[in-house]
Amino acid sequence: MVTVEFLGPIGKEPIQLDITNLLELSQKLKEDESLKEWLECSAVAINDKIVASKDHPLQDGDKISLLPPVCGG
Amino acid sequence: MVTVEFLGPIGKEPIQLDITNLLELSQKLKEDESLKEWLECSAVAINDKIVASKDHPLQDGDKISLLPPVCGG
Amino acid sequence: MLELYEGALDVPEILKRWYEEEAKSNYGAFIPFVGTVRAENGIEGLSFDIYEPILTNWFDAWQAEAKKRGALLKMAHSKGDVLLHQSSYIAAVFSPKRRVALETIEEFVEDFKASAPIWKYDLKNGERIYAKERSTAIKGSGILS
Amino acid sequence: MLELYEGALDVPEILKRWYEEEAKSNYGAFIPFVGTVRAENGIEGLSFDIYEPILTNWFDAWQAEAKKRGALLKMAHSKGDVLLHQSSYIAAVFSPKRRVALETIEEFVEDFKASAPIWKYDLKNGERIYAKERSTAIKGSGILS
Repeated sequence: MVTVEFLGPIGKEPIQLDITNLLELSQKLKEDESLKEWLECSAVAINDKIVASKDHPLQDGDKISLLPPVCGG
Repeated sequence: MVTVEFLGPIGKEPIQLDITNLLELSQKLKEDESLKEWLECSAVAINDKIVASKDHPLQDGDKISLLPPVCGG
Repeated sequence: MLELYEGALDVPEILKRWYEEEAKSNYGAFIPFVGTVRAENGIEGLSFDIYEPILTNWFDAWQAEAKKRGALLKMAHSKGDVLLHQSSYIAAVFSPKRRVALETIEEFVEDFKASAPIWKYDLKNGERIYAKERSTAIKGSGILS
Repeated sequence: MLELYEGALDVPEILKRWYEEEAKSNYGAFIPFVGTVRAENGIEGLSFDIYEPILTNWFDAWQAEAKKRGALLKMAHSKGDVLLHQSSYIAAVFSPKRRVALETIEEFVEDFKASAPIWKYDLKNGERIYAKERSTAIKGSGILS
């Protein structure tokens, strides 16, 4: 099981999923129509490290975060 | 008559000269051997405006300033 | 050296403290960048969400880069609401050298705008509205789409 | 907006005052550059001569340029002796926009180093020694040679 967090303005509670890579995560999240616009513009972090590609294995207990466009300052 | 000031580290008292342009000033100041190194590296201001060329007339009462290399901050 | 505050920053206090902390560190240049909420578009203020674990990682990586340059970074940012003409952000560099300080503050502030996991909302008519059109997608965004 | 002081600057006081002076001016970015005397080459401190009429003209021309960009400049500098780890120089820009502020502080500080009529001396063994090798000839120098 992995935990998926939706940060900032996405405004969705964390979910737990039984998946083993980001490709599966992508497929799962695409089922939620309200996430469509966010998937296109959000970065993905695994255990608080941003990853650059979908070809990434997941391990039991991993925390995945979706980061929508930022504007600090 | 014009007044010539020597700023910062040149360390020379102001002088008064009866000249009508900067070419004459150059000739006069070159007579002072101690000024040689300063003439090469100093900028010239007439009435507190820096001038870019020696072809500059002078009027009675003008104040000329020699500005050696700077280092503020 | 990364300080997060609920609400607006006390800019004079922070600048004084940072300056005095490094008074004997032999840095020749100190450049803070202070960001203040402007009155525009009829907003009452701004509000910020911060994801601290990634912000800390981002800041620590920048601190390591600054150290290679002989420099030191400090940063303060607000969480929650910050009203008009209050300040929400200070980034500062200390460096022995003027050029390094000028280049580092510029790169640091620009990368902050592009990468730091902070989300900004306009406070308008009592609502908190995500400033989407002013926000920047982090490098590598969209891999799940 | 150009302040000259005998001896070292009270940096926290100046930064606080400038920040508060512009607190309601609706500038989004404030960037001060603070210059501090470093311990190096065995000096006891630095000392400065300033020719105020030309410094004022130079500053006023820069203020007019900043105004065209929607920005505002402030500057403070020491006259006379400033000891190790004391500060002698603050240049600051206020601007509605981050990019303008970053570009203006860099250009302003670099032109200051190249053009402002200020002469620096090392204080060493009780003597005041012109820092010739660290100084820059003003553009147009040498026309009398």
